[in-house]
Amino acid sequence: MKLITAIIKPFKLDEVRESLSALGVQGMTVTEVKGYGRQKGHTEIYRGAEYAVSFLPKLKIEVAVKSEMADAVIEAITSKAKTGQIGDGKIFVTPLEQVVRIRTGETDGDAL
Amino acid sequence: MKLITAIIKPFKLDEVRESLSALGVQGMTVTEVKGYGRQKGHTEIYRGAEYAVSFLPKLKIEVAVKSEMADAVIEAITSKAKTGQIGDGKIFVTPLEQVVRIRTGETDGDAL
Amino acid sequence: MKLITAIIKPFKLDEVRESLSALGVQGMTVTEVKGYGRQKGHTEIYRGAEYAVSFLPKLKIEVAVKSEMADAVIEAITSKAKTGQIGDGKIFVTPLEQVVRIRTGETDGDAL
Amino acid sequence: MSFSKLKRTGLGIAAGLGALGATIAPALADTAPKIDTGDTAWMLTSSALVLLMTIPGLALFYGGMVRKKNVLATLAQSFGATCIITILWMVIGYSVAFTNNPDSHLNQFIGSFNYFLLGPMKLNAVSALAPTIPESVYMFFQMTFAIITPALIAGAIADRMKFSAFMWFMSLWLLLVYCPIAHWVWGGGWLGAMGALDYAGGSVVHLNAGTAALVACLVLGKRVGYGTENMAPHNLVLSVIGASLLWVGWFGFNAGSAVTSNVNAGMAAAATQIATAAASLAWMFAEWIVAKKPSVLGMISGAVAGLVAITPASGFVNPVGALIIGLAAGVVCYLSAVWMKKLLGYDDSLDAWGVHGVGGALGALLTGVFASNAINSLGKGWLIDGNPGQMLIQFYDVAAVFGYCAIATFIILKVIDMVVGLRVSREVEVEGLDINLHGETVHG
Amino acid sequence: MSFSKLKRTGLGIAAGLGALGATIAPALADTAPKIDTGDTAWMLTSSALVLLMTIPGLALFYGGMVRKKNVLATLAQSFGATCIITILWMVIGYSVAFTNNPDSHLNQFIGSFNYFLLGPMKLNAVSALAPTIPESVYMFFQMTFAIITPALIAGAIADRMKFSAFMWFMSLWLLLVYCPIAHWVWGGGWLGAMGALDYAGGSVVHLNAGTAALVACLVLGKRVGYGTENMAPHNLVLSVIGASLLWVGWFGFNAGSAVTSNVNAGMAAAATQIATAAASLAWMFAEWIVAKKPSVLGMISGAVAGLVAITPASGFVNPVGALIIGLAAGVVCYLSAVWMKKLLGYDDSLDAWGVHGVGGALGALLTGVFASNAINSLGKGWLIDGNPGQMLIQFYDVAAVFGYCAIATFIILKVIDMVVGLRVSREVEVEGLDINLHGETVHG
Amino acid sequence: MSFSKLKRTGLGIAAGLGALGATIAPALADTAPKIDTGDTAWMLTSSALVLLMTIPGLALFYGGMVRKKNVLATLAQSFGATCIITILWMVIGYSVAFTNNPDSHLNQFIGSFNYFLLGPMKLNAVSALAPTIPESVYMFFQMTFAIITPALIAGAIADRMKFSAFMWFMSLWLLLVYCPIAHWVWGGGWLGAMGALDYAGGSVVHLNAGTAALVACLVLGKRVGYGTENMAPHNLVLSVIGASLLWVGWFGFNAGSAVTSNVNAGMAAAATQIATAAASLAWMFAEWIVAKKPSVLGMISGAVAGLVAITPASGFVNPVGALIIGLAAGVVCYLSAVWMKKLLGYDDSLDAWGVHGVGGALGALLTGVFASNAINSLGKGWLIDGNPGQMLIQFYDVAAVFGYCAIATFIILKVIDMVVGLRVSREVEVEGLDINLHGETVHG
Ligand SMILES: Nc1ncnc2c1ncn2[C@@H]1O[C@H](COP(=O)(O)OP(=O)(O)O)[C@@H](O)[C@H]1O
Ligand SMILES: Nc1ncnc2c1ncn2[C@@H]1O[C@H](COP(=O)(O)OP(=O)(O)O)[C@@H](O)[C@H]1O
Ligand SMILES: Nc1ncnc2c1ncn2[C@@H]1O[C@H](COP(=O)(O)OP(=O)(O)O)[C@@H](O)[C@H]1O
Repeated sequence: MKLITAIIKPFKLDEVRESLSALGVQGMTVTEVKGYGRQKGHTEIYRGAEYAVSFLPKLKIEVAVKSEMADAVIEAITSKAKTGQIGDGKIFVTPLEQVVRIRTGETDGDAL
Repeated sequence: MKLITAIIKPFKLDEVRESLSALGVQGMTVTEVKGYGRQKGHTEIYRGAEYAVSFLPKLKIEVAVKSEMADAVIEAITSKAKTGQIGDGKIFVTPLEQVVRIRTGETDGDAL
Repeated sequence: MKLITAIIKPFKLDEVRESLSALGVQGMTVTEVKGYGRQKGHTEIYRGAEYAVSFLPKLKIEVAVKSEMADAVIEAITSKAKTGQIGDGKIFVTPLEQVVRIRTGETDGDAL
Repeated sequence: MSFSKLKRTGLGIAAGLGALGATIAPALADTAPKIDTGDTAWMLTSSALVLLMTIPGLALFYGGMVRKKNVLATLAQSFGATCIITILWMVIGYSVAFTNNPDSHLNQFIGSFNYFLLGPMKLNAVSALAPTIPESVYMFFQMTFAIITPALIAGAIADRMKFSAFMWFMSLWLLLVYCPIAHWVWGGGWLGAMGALDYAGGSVVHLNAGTAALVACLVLGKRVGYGTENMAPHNLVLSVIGASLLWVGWFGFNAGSAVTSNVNAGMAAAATQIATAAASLAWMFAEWIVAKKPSVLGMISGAVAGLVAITPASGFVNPVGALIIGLAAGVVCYLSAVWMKKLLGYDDSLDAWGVHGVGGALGALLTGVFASNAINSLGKGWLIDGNPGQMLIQFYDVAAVFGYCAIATFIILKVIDMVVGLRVSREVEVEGLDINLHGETVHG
Repeated sequence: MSFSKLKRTGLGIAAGLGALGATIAPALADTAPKIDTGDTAWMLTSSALVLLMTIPGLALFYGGMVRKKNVLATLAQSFGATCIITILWMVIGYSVAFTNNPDSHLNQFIGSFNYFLLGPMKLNAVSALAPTIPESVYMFFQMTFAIITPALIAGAIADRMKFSAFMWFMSLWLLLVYCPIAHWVWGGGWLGAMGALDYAGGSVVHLNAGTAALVACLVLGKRVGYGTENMAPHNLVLSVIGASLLWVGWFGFNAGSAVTSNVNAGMAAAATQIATAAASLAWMFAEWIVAKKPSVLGMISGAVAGLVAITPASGFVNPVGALIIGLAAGVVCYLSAVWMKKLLGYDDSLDAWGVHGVGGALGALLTGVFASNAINSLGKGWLIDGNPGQMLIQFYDVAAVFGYCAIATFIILKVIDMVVGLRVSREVEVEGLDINLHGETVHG
Repeated sequence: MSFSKLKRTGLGIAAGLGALGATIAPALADTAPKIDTGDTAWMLTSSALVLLMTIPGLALFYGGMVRKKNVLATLAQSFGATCIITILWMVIGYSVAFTNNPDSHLNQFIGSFNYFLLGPMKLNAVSALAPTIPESVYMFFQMTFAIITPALIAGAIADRMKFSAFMWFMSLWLLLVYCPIAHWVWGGGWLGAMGALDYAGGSVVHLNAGTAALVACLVLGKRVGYGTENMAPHNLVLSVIGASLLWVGWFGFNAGSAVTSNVNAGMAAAATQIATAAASLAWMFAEWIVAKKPSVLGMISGAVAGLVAITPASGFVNPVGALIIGLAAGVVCYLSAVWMKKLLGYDDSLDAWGVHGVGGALGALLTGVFASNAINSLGKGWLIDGNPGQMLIQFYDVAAVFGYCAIATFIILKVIDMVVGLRVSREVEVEGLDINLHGETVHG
């Protein structure tokens, strides 16, 4: 199984979620994060001084999926989260050795 | 070593933490996340319109442990975090190649 | 590639970020987390009762890098985030199978 | 001078000087004024209370309803409006609205320019509209009305208007819409002379601001994501504070409109309290029945609806009249904000039209129904005093204010749009006004 | 008429009319009333200030102390109570509490029903209890007392009561507990006649609400997780705002209870300020010594304790008396909220009993100790005027209010529990009242 | 008695009793006082308004500007100062500041000790400084000034002072700096006698507090991370609420300083409103031009700067004078807070010196320029009345207050530093004051 982690622009969440549901992905976990990258941030003004706010609000989406679904999921996220402007974000794929559903104790495939 | 990531219901945190300490786990990292899954969310009312709030507050617990401890930890979390109702959450196990304790530079087992 | 995850003390963020930029790391993702470990927390007072606040505010930094850069990055984080006092945090290294830049669809090395 | 005001100040003088066992004559004959310290104390307090309604009252009521990324920009609108209007009122606004135009024909429509920079307002000056208090206090009291009226409009254009355009809009609208209309009804103009009853501003303030709000949200268009994104209030705690301060401050608004500290002020205060509570409960129960839950937003919106609807009636109706007006306001404004808005599909973001426009018109008409001679010797209503004619006058009043305001507001907005542009860019709107317009954000 | 009130209004008239160099006769003989504009200005202001105490004052004081998931529901309690009580007061509450029952025997216990819907409250009506202001103002002033008293009870049942049950509770408790007791002490009933001294509501308001709070938290039981979970206030910034507005508004409460704008009001204001500051410092230092840190929650709780304890005494004691009462209130209420509550183990969630009940009783008794003839010609206390008898009367007062309130509140709650149910389900309580009862949450 | 006050109360009496058609004689001859209910109503209201300025006004204004980890500690400073100063004022402060020293030479510098514990303040007592209201009200009104003045200093030492040291500082500074200076100017001392014009406290309150703030931030040193870390305000919503309440409350401050409810109060209110709005706009546009964006922090800081600068002038200038003073204050304080502070490099964290010190001095001097005989018969300024001599007196006034305050504050701080220590440890400062000093935090 794979754990797919995507960093996206916040206002893209709903679109991404819908496209994943369409693929049959039944769950995901979202975290508010701050991103630093090529996209440059704002300057905040305070008593005339300007402070560069280099970290921008992003959302991190984590989805655990069967290995065979990984490519489809990556494809879906990429297409939906893309605006074409700097800062669209990244997708990271890491190996997932085991999954357990707490409620039932089911594991791996059944737990997703 | 393994990195064990559990998504649980917020009010279960204390129970889980205690059971892990009992196992000799000396640390963990907790993140507030929003979860989407089978458990359906609330409807928020605003000017008569109802908005489905499909993301529910959850807590993500990350624990790095020696491989041999993984099963005990998974077992402990499962038993403590379970309510038997939809939304109890998931446990993900990923391989952990290296650990460093920043304070001392100790690595791997010693760093936990 | 590796995904390097560091738990650090919040006020160390800027130093760490600068040192990573110096290494040529062009991006990172930061999450506010609560940490439990050897460092003991505060006691909060409420109507005379004292409540131990065992979770302390920390920052989680996630950096995806080419494998060959991992050690340099770990070294940089360790040196910058260290205060020498309990609670400095940990660094976790996990394997990263694939990276995609959403904006361009570039993958792996090019996506970082 | 205004018919309705005449009566009010008439009574005011009677009570005010009555308390001093003096005669009314000297005050009218413009000799050294007979300032009543009690009336002055109440009017100073009322002025502070009405200012409190705008900052922080209205600022918080609106600020809590927008999304977090726009809260500071929303506060900046109320605060900025307060400042720019204060200056314009001192420069020429008061003069245009509340002084008599030498040309008695023109005076039907607009006051004089003699009070430019308040020149004639000397230490002992007294206005014939408020003979028992210093004119400085009356000018200040009316200023606070001139501040909140345009500021109310902001509710309709929340989350998407340029700050520069907003400041231009406030300025032009004050001078070209509010000042003339205030003169028509209160300052000696034709609507007051015709006998329109508007105790504290049902048409002058609320219908007027509400109409401008409707036009403004139509001209600006909907917010990006309207109808699809969840735009629920980001922090109703702020809105509850705001609504509460609006409620408390409104006693300066309504009871203060007696311009004296007497029985009329007392009755207006009682009517205000009763109608507000009734409207809040009416909206709450309506929503409880329809949507199954009584929302806090509904409770506070209902309270504001009641405050709006009782405003024109407050000095003319008895407690039972106030109760009925409140109940009607709660239900009608609920329907306008929840049902009519959805039906017609405009994005009156925080329901400035739905509550102030609709509630103000409703109140103006119901004043004609419930005005009672026994409460105010010159307000003869339909139901109690059998004077259906008053209804007609109230209709004229509503129609005139709506018509003039709608047209003038449309023109003003179009001109501003051409010159500076009304709306922020899509990026700015999506990312938030706070950081983009003011370079600030709320940190946690 | 109430013994204590008689004195107060007696003085009030003297000062009020004195300022007009007139005689007192005409006002008492119910001819055309002599309204004093200064007294009316102060009483209108006082009414607004006391309303400010409940919304947003009390709402924020309580709202900041609960957990974040319940903050809107807590605000809704104060706001909803304000609305429902306003209407019930106008319908019949004022009549029952502050008008004279034709049957002079019954009048010891309950007022008349003649003022149903405030029918007899005409424009120029004046109450014998407040002869220098319009009755409309007096009715409104007393309404604001009737609003905050039941609303205070919410502190004991925070986080776990159904909103529907709460609204029923407020309504029944107002009519069956507050109105009669207000009549006993202030409206012409037996406790006032007996000579009980309660200037602004130590027993009528605070002991009364506190007693009901104690009964209510016992009937409802503890919050889920009480004693194990950390239930520390989620946002003390809100509570500090609330406490500050309670403090500021309280001058309307205490100084307003002079029902005139004279020397009595001035002394009451001074006493209030001194006792409040003293109690806040006393609580702060007590906690600093015991718990090693002066908590902000302690400082504001101490201030409220001082406000409560000085309430019955404010018009009867001199500054030094106020200072001592304040110091005592800070220490005693600290012990009751921190130590006694833990000892007895009830979950008086926000210490409505611990502060208002205990502080109100303490204040009522200390009024008997420190009341000074030189401050109020009809308050003869033990210490200064050597009148130990007053202590006994104060004891009766406290016992009567506690006893009647406890029994009546218990019955009311049991009835509501049977009919609609008092408490939310465990799931709702764990997940939070905001989203479940009102369909809303605070977003960031 | 103070020259400036003499005039003010002189006028006050004229107007106050004038309204009663009585003569001034009896009031001055200390017979049974002629309390005016209107004046008393306004002064009770003014006292409540000025208290509102500190809690929650100033508390929120400052609390929103600090970092989140210090917000409760910042609120605790305003609240704690309110409590300790109230008690000290009652014990001896009022006596030292506002009573006459039997030794007429000493009286130039300090009042008597006769009012220890307010002993002589009987029910009917009246101060010669305020002959138409009870002394209890005048004592309370002046108490609210004594509270906010030291509390203002907290802005300069935010985020790094021990709470114990802060409470000591407030106490000693009140007694050793504020009370004497208040006596010099208002209580019968030499500056007032010399003819210094300070209507409501430009030098006594703002320059005084601002000077102490400058000294305090120099003695304490900079915050850890100053200049490198982003220390932008954590929640400007709180600061906007605070600034708004300061603005509203300031009418009690300035108009209340008429000590009567008459034409002077009215003019002072109008001047205050105009200057405040002008200053806010001036700061806003200055920043808009220089920094390209109008920050909300700038708008509210400008408003406070205007309030500060008009304070000494409010009862002496006409509306146009107020307008000019406001515009000047906005620009000058913008430069002092943004440019001068950076230039000189001290860490006046929330610009207590930059706004109150600089604005207070500016206002005191401009009072000499714009004071108009036509507004206040005893304020003869340079520009309108051709009296350049007044400028000199104003310079003395500013220099004397700055000099004495700077030296005395320095000594007080050094002594406290030796005895209890002024500053928290580096760890505590980095981690936050809330949890470390008060054992509390804001939870989300
Ligand atoms: N090496 C990295 N490791 C972890 N997160 C990264 C990395 N590079 C970028 N990110 C995340 O992706 C977001 C977008 O990256 P950025 O370089 O700004 O734009 P783009 O992805 O279009 O090149 C960043 O805000 C950050 O959260
Ligand atoms: N495929 C997934 N990937 C990541 N997180 C998931 C996934 N499925 C569920 N989750 C997380 O687990 C939580 C609970 O899952 P849910 O389906 O609601 O109930 P249950 O675990 O009882 O089946 C979700 O809220 C979400 O945070
Ligand atoms: N086994 C673990 N798994 C995950 N996170 C951990 C673990 N141990 C420690 N941490 C994180 O590292 C932080 C610091 O650890 P701690 O034991 O307090 O100090 P130190 O790292 O100096 O030994 C903790 O607050 C927690 O966030």
